[in-house]
Amino acid sequence: RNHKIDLHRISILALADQYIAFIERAQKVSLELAADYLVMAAWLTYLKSRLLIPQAPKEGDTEPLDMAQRLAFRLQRLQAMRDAAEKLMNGPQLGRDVFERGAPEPLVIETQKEYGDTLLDLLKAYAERRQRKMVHQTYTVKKQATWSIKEARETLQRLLGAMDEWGTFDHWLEKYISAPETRRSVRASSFTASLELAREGVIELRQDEAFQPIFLRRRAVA
Amino acid sequence: MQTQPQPLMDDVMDEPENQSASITLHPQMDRDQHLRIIEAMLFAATEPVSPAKLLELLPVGTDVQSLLDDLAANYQNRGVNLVQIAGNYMLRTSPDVAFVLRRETIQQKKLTKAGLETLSIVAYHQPVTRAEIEDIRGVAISKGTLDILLDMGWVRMRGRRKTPGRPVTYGTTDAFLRHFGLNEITDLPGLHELKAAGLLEGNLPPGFDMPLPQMSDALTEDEDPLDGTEMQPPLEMHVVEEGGTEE
Amino acid sequence: MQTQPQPLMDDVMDEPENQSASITLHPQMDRDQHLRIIEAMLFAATEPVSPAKLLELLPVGTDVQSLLDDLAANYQNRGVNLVQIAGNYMLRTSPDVAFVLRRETIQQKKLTKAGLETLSIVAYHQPVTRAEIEDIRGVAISKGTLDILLDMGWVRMRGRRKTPGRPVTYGTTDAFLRHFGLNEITDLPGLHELKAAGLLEGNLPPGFDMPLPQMSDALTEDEDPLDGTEMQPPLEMHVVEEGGTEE
Repeated sequence: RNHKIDLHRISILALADQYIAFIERAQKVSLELAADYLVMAAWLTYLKSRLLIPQAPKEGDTEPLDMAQRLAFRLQRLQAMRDAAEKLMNGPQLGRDVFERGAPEPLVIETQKEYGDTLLDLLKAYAERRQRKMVHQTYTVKKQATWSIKEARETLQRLLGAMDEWGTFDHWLEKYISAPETRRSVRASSFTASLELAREGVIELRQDEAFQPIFLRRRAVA
Repeated sequence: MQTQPQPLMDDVMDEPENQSASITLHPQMDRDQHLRIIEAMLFAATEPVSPAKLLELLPVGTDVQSLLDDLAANYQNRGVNLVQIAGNYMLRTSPDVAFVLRRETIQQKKLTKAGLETLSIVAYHQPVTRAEIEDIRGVAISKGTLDILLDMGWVRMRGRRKTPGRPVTYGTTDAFLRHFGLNEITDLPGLHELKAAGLLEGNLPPGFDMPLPQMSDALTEDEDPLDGTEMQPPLEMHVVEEGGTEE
Repeated sequence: MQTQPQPLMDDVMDEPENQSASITLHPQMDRDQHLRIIEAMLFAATEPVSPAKLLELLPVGTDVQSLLDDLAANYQNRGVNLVQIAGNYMLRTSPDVAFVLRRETIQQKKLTKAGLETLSIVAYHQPVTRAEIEDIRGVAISKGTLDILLDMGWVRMRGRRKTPGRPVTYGTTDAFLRHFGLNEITDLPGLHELKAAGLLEGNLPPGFDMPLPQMSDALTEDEDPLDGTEMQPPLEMHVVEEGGTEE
């Protein structure tokens, strides 16, 4: 293809022979060269055929000579790309000729936590917790400190056998009022229970004067 | 949430007590300090750094470009140079000392002659379709040839040509530019000469004005965006490349 | 196939035609070129480089140390410095511009209810032991709750209570005061102020005590100093907090 070829003087027969012979040899020689050669030979054959076969004027948009130019152009264009590839590859390449920083220092992302809690949040949490805890505590204490009326009534009934003589609540319930935290409850509940028992006629109550001690004893069975 | 860079250089600052999140409070940081900041950033970076990114580290309104120009001049005759890649900046060793540092890479050995031709055709003719690559090469290219280039990250699918069959168009990537040390595709060796010689044209009549290859992400007028089906075997028919041309 | 390294620096070399693989053939390479080589090598190295390694790249007999000294001086006031680590050399970001490598992000957080309660109890009752906090809260606190407060720097270990088991006593820190805008811990509102603010109900059970918070760095009479073993897992048994109290 480096030779200038006068298409008019090419023997189509010779070309075809060469072409076929070349294909036969092609397996043995550089196949890449073969590819190029075949492309070119095919073009030449095509061009020759265009010359030999009369053309209807103005029909085709490409004259054979124009086609020849195109062939030359194509070959030149491909060669340009091959040269360009070589130039590119021979130029400095990253990782071969030039190098980036071998030990780049990574960006450190520091996540800073910012707490949005306000003083009010803090105080609310404290007050709520303390209050909840106190309610909880008070309830527990009451449960231990309270004597129910039922409890008082049962206790008084259990003590009836010993209540022959008049005695004050504190006297009869001495062992229940020793604990200061339950004393008030014991007195209050046993007083209420005693009223019930008196109404039922089980015990008798006596108070000499207002705000004086109240005495109680078992009612004598008539 | 990204916040403003925190000043952490009390020894440099005049008023550490009043320091705030914003660097703009320290106009007295002089040009040298700005140069040191962008130098440090460029040294530490693993990727090319954009001027905008550098500006984030500097007081508002700093002329980053003039700093970069200064730094580039400073490094011009050094073992390390400041280069521009796809508009971003990075430091890399100078080609002057390549003969000392030169290392063979596996990548070099992977590209066949067909691969090399295809790569240069994609680079110089982009956006280009597979059929156009084959037209320029004069032979079909195997599926594998383009796949290797795509895998290497040097070639990407750009879009689809607005022609019957809507063939995929190919172009080069930023990684390609980075590998060959090009800022933009017009920096390709010999590109202007090839264009002047009309060798970047298709089957066009000589003298027809042909745009330079372009690699901007913007599609050209005759390209459509990719439609997401590209990863499936394309509908184009692929002629298996003649074994002999791949070596 | 990769060929021999090609000369890519014709402008630098005097005799590119005759260059060979051996550097010793280029005695005319001047000091600047040597500096360029070690600069590039140090830049591209993944680890600190020994002077012996650098010498391999240079003509036999080159005074590597003097080159390194020159390079170090060159980089002294720059954004990157040449530093020596265990006899080897590397380029590293200058500490005063190291902030360029840091990005701070702020994550808005709130303490859990358990955390807030614990913090408030520490604030009002300090010095207070873990067992006392649990007693005041009425529920156990998880290990993590106190740890978070310690980590945040709002709570500190003050000392050890002079009681059996010598439990650690906790108190608040200056950072705590700063965050909550308190000048001193005694600025915390007292019982009447909390009532006035409607945070505590009017009729509190008898026996509701609210200590006047005190915080001095001096240990109280019933505290001993910390003994340095506090960072080990404490011997106190930690009851897992009731699920419902953490929300």
